[in-house]
Amino acid sequence: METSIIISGFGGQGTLFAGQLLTYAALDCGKHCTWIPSYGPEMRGGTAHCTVIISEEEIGSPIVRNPDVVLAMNLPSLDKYEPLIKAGGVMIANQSLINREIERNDITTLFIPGNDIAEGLGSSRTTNMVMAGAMLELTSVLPLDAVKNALDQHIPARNRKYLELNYEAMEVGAKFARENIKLTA
Amino acid sequence: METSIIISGFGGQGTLFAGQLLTYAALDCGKHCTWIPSYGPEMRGGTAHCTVIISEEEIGSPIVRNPDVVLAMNLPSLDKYEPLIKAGGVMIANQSLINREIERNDITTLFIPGNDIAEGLGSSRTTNMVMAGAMLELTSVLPLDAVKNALDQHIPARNRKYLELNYEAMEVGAKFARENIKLTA
Amino acid sequence: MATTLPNLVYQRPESLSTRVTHYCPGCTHGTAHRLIAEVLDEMDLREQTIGVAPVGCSVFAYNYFNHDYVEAAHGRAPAMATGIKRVLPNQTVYTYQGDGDLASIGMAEIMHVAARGENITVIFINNAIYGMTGGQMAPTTLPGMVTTSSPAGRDVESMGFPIRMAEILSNMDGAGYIVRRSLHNPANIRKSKKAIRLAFETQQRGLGFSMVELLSSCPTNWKVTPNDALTFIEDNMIPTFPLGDYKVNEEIAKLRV
Amino acid sequence: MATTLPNLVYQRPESLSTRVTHYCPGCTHGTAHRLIAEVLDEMDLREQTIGVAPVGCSVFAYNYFNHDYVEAAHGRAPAMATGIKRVLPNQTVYTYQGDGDLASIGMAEIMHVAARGENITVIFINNAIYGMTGGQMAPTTLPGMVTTSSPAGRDVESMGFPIRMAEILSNMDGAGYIVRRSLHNPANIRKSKKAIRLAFETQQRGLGFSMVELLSSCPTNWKVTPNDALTFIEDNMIPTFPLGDYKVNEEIAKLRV
Amino acid sequence: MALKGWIEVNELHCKGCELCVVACPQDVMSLDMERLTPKGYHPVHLHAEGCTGCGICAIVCPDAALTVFREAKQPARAGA
Amino acid sequence: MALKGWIEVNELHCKGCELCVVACPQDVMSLDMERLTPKGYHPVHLHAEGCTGCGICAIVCPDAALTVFREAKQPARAGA
Amino acid sequence: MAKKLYKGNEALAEAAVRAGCEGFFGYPITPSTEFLEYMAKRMPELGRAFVQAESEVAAINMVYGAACTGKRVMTASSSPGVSLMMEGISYIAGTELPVVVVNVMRGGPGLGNIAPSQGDYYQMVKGGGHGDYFPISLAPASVQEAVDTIGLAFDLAEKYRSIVHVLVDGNIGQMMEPCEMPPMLDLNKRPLPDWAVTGAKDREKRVLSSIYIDPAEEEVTNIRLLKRWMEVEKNEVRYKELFMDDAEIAIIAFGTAGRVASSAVRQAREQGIKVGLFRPITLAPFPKKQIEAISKRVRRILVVEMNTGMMLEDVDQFVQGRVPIEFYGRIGGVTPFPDEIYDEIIRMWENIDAPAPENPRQEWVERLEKILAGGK
Amino acid sequence: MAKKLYKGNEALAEAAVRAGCEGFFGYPITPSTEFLEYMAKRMPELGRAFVQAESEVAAINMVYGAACTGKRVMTASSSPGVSLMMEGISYIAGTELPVVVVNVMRGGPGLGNIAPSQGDYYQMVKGGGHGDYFPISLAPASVQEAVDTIGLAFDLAEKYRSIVHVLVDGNIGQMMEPCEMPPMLDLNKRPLPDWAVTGAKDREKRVLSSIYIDPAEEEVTNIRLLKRWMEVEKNEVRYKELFMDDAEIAIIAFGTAGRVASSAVRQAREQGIKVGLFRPITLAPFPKKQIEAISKRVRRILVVEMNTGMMLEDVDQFVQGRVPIEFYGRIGGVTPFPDEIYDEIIRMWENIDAPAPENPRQEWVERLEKILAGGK
Ligand SMILES: Cc1ncc(C[n+]2csc(CCOP(=O)(O)OP(=O)(O)O)c2C)c(N)n1
Ligand SMILES: Cc1ncc(C[n+]2csc(CCOP(=O)(O)OP(=O)(O)O)c2C)c(N)n1
Ligand code: SF4
Ligand code: SF4
Ligand code: SF4
Ligand code: SF4
Ligand code: SF4
Ligand code: SF4
Ligand SMILES: [Mg+2]
Ligand SMILES: [Mg+2]
Repeated sequence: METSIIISGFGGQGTLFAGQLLTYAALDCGKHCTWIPSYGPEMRGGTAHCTVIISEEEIGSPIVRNPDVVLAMNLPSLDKYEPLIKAGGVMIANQSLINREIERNDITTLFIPGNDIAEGLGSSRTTNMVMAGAMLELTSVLPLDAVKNALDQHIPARNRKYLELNYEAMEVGAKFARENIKLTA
Repeated sequence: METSIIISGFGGQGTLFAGQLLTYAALDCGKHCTWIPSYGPEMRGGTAHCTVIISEEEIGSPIVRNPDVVLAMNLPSLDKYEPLIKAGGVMIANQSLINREIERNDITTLFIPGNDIAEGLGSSRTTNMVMAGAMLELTSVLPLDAVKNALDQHIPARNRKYLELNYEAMEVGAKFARENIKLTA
Repeated sequence: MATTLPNLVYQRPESLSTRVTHYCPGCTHGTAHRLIAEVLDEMDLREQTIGVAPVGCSVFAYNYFNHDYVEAAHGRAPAMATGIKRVLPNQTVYTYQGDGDLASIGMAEIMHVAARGENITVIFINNAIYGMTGGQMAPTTLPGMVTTSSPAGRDVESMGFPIRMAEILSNMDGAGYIVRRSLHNPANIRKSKKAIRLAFETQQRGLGFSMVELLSSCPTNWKVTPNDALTFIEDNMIPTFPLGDYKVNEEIAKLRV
Repeated sequence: MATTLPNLVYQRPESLSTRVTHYCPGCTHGTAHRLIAEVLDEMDLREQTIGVAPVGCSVFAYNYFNHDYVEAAHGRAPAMATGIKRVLPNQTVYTYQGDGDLASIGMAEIMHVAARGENITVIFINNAIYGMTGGQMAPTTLPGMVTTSSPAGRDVESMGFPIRMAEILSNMDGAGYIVRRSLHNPANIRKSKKAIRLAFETQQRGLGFSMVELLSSCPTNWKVTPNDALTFIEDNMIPTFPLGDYKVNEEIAKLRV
Repeated sequence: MALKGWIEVNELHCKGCELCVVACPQDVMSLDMERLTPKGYHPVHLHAEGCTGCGICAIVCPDAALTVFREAKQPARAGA
Repeated sequence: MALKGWIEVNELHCKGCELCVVACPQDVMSLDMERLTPKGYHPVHLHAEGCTGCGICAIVCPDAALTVFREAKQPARAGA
Repeated sequence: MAKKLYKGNEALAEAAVRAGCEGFFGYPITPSTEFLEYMAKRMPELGRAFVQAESEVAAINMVYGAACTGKRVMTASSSPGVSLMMEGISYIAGTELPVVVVNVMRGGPGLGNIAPSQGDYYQMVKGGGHGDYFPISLAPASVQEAVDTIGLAFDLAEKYRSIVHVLVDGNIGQMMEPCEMPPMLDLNKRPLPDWAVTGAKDREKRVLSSIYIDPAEEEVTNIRLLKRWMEVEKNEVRYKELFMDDAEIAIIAFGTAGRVASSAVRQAREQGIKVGLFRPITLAPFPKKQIEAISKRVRRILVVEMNTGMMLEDVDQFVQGRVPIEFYGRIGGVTPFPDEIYDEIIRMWENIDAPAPENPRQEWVERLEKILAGGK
Repeated sequence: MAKKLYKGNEALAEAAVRAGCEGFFGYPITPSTEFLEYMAKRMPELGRAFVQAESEVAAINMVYGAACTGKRVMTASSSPGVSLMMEGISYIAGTELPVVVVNVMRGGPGLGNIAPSQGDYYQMVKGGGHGDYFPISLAPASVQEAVDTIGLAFDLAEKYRSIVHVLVDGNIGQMMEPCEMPPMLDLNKRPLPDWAVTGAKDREKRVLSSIYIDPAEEEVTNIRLLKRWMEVEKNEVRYKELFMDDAEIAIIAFGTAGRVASSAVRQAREQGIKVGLFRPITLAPFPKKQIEAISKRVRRILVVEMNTGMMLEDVDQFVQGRVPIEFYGRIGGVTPFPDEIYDEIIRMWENIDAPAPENPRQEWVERLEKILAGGK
């Protein structure tokens, strides 16, 4: 079983780190995994996305055209990946920055007000964790604890003080997913 | 009919210019011709030689291992080319700087005291012309006048005053060849 | 030029294209662009000017100006400009280069274009960093300054000392106008513009090589806000890179613009 | 060192090999070689010294010295020397370079080795010409001087001005010892030797980059006799390339040798 | 009497870097937190009376995002 | 009383460039037109008395072809 | 030792450190910069030499000098930077010095872009420098393989006194993958080669140079290099195979292209399609014999590259027309998706006996332009 | 017009002047220096641009800039100097500019020597710079042919907006031969290309660059270059044949090697040996079809080069094992004498049906070492 996840958003939304976190966790769980970023010449702005693949067997291509799971942190990301995501795939969309509905009905979609929840928790910088938590709830790709544990090991020193906050963000995200998934699924 | 001529001596003995002169003359006579020098990293001293090929047909290789004619202006040149010259070939050796006999008897050899004759004429710098004159006498590769004419056209301006002297050097060289060739042939 | 309304104090120069730059917010690359465009407008040179873009954050400079442009290999803009100027001697040719481009990989080319007294103008953006590649040490990086390739701070013993190009190039007999200015506040921006004007005047008069070194900010790689970056220039860069005129042809010195 | 007879005034230094050089008669490349060898003998450095030969007439320098040597690409000797010095910091490393090698194609490498304050020594032979390739114009060729690539004489307007490397390199904070000397007569040869000594002393003390620029003759390409070539240095080169100390670390200035 | 001036902000170019905000001698500029530019920045605006049309903001703007006007008794024209 | 000195010429290295000839303060050096070195040059020699062993010739010799000696009261050693 | 997650560039750098690299000289360039940045931190920790050179020209010549001392030294760069090293690389080859050069390839020619590419195949594999020399060229396809390749590169460089090129593309440089690092090489256990220039203490002087001004001597040198190369060809060919035993279609691809192809091959195998993958790891020495053998076994060959078909020419040379060869490539910094290659496999499988394309490159361009028009 | 005697380098230079070269930028290097020296005198006479650059890196970038103006410009150098131009050449190719680069090849690798060689075949013909580009490579074999080639080079460069390499070796650069010069091109009759950057007077601004930061755009550019190249392959193949009609042994050789071979072929023909010479003039585009045809006609092929067998690989690719291929080369600056090639012809004639050598290069080295031992 191989799961491909694309996390996409504005630069600065922590998409790349969120992806790395999943990859660290996958490694801890003894799985094969790859993380590959988009990289560009511009230092600021633009969109940043990464592809994470988690698998039981050796991984061939580190990139996929049609991902199983997409975390769309902003509108351009949703626009780009809605048509590409696999049938039966899971789309987690950041409602706070997305003001439209979704057309596809052959995928599981969760609209989650990532920024609002994060700001509610005290810092919009945990939006990525909120959405990651939701994703982990809706897909059984990795246990939440594994990701928490990875965060504990890899959170940059300067942010360690936010560790608990990030844990909470993941849980709230997961909780939101549990409670709201019915609505759109 | 293709004639290959190698002119070899110390740098400064005018070997390259003598070769060019024959090539200019050959061109004036409507023949195919090539001139190719040895070129090295050192600015002074060492030996300098060039290969001239004069032919009725298009010329293939501009270099030959076994020349028809050799002008050996010094001992190292004789040592190098005596074994290589074609059987039946013509060797013009500058006796003034060569203190040995020649072993091969399957070639026509002329020992000519180039420097002594030249100095007798007033300038050792015409040694190359003396030997060229002798060579033209012993081989019918080019008429002497054609070479004179070429010299007239291509002598560097600063040396023009020596034009007549160079003519004379060629003639004396030719005369010497006429009178002495019997001795060794 | 666009007709100016009677009550217009300032408007975007014509020699700038309408394209939005990719520069980070507050990056003074943009300021330098603006000043060049204003000078080209004022001297009415837009239609005869050919710019040479470097490899660096300003690699896309050709998109932001409204005149002919070519894009050079990293550090070779002065050679490329020489080639253009030699076959089109009546056109106005300038290069726009960063400190890595000009003072590191392009050192030989800038030195020789100055020695030849090539009639071109160089706008040299000194931001003490390799911006485009993500903040590595530049030849102009200050002692002790932390960069991604001097993680413990620039140790002058093992990594060398900052290079002062304006001072060095002023040794060249071929140089007609060599100055250093800064973009950190309005007064200095005004002075910078005047210097750019005089550099182009030097070229138009065939007085030899001209260069304006501009101290410029890189908020992103310095990891400070745009305004703090300007303070950094004033407090930290100017002491190492003193502003001033290093070589000015007397004809230009006399000039009033 | 070889034992010296009581009445011996001068003998060939041990650090020179017995190989006859390919240099033209009277070419002062040979004099420079001799002085380096004498200094290495006197400082007893032969067994720990690695030389870097350039591309130029001195391309075969490695044949003429009696110590380890490597041969660089044209102009890159300072980079090669940097590589050696960085992995063998306790060894003595010097480059020997001509003006085309150092001031033309190798400009970036010499500037940066100085900026880095690399602890190496550079012996710079300025003969105002490209000797090895048959007398083309060098960056140091004098104005008006006829060469095979400036057949009508060096026109500074189109071919540029002579470059004064000692002056330029003295701008570098990484430089410990930068001087210009000449090889045109006994007194100046003595001074040149002392300078070479001080350059190596600078390296041995870890005081940074050291360079001795030596005005040298090229009778062959200048098309004069060896002795006239020395006169040419005195009358024509020294006015353009003034002899003197351009940067001397104070510790070295105090030194008595 | 104080000159009266005003600015136009080109929201395509303004990146909300606040260089002008700090440079403005009259302290009448600030980012408009209500608005987002197409590139996702908060643009500057005049939040108070008192702009003299001195043009300083335009001189420091890296993105030439500002046009400056002034009620001109006599036609004036400045610029960096 | 004038010092007495003499030189040895290494004919392998001497190229007959005459730098020493001109430099010699005693004017006692010249090329030996009778001899040719293996490389084909006329080497220098002392053509007259009066060498002081000052070593100047050795200092100017590009090919380190000269060894210089001096009748030493007290052992001396010079060199460039 | 447990696996750790590394970014490709950093994994390569750490692997070099562990392989005993005592000197790194480089210049920043995307997408290889993290290699230099990692070394900037790591080498000084270990008291080893790191210099950010003023240019790639200087960098390769610093490497040249440092290599003369017999130490293990290297540089890493990307396409335009590597072009600037061509003279230095030729000198290193001519001086018979062991040196490792890593090229994290990007889209070209010219400034191009910073996206992954395999367009430097000729430059790296044939040797873009002047004169007759024979670079060993290694092309790993994963971070772990890259790590293993670096150690091998230093060993081969020393064994054959040769320049060794390691070719990866931006994908491998930028991606993170778990990998296991080799142990640290004990530098004290490393004997210094007998040609090393270190100062002539208690021995004859040594000289290292690439000049042989007498053509006869240069000829002897060239022959020595060539014979050494023929040894390399004999001993050092390396490659990986996937489902090749019963394959009727063989895909031949290296590096990332090979890795992407492996996904397509697995997918096709699930459909029962007899397709296999042959992935050269040594591009030089090229697996001639193996490809010759394959061409006698399979019915069709598809070469996949991230360039306009460079290795294609080499494959064509050794297939000698035995079976039809087709080509598929994405270029200019584009990495193909597995489905593109899968589509190619299906197409070929359905036309397994179609005649050989007159010009595989031509037919590919036509297909590719359709795909691009179709927006896929 | 009457023939005049020219030194190769000077003939090439004068031919360039007459072909309308308006800018020459170079750096001295043996054995091409006379080219620069001639231009130093000639270009100013005509009020055209000449610059002795500070290096070959600067020279090629001056050419790059000057070429942007739409004028005919060029440089000339020799092996190590050309290596330093690789980045610039890749940029020129990526910017689709017409530029002519002359390489007067010398012995390598590294500093090597200044004697004639053909060891830069890969660098010139495959392209030693980074990225996918397709240099047109021309290899004349006489001074007259070199003169004619220069005009052709400028025409092809403009027709295909391509870099054009002219490969000669030191022999052709240094020798004197009679040749006839073309007339002076009238510069006023030359229309300026519509992409030329000259100042945006009364028109939209123009930009010339090799950046395509979006891989999709770079891919389109690469495809454009490739399709243009396929046109070149279709239209521009050039070669010379000697006694090929009834040849049973074909010698394939370019430049000086081909010229020397022609002497051997004539000599062998006098002995009634059915041998012919095929001499490619365009090394790129390579005469694939012609060589394929030859391989169907002859019984044996001998490739002769002044390198270790670079074109040999290309010949092998298109012969596809139809007939045995053998190789003979002299390397490191050595030019073969006709008799060496004659001996090879005799050997092959006497073993005309011998099996194909397992590895032609290997067997050649063994023969060559015997010859060298024998001192011949
Ligand atoms: C030959 C080559 N080497 C390296 C690079 C990578 N590179 C691109 S920009 C740059 C440095 C830019 O720094 P600077 O010139 O200071 O410009 P800035 O971005 O700071 O304005 C480098 C090293 C390249 N493109 N080409
Ligand atoms: C890359 C490269 N370019 C050019 C040359 C040719 N070349 C050899 S020496 C030399 C110049 C030598 O002049 P200089 O450095 O002044 O040394 P000199 O011979 O005068 O002592 C040149 C251009 C080369 N060998 N390599
Ligand atoms: S990285 Fe620095 S230099 Fe580049 S655009 Fe951003 S701020 Fe400006
Ligand atoms: S050419 Fe000039 S520099 Fe070279 S050896 Fe001769 S005299 Fe000396
Ligand atoms: S300076 Fe310009 S870009 Fe910055 S905030 Fe003011 S108007 Fe906007
Ligand atoms: S014009 Fe002057 S006063 Fe008005 S906003 Fe700008 S800076 Fe402030
Ligand atoms: S200086 Fe030296 S080489 Fe010259 S003549 Fe005197 S001894 Fe001979
Ligand atoms: S030692 Fe002095 S006196 Fe004697 S020969 Fe030499 S220079 Fe003349
Ligand atoms: Mg910078
Ligand atoms: Mg010189």
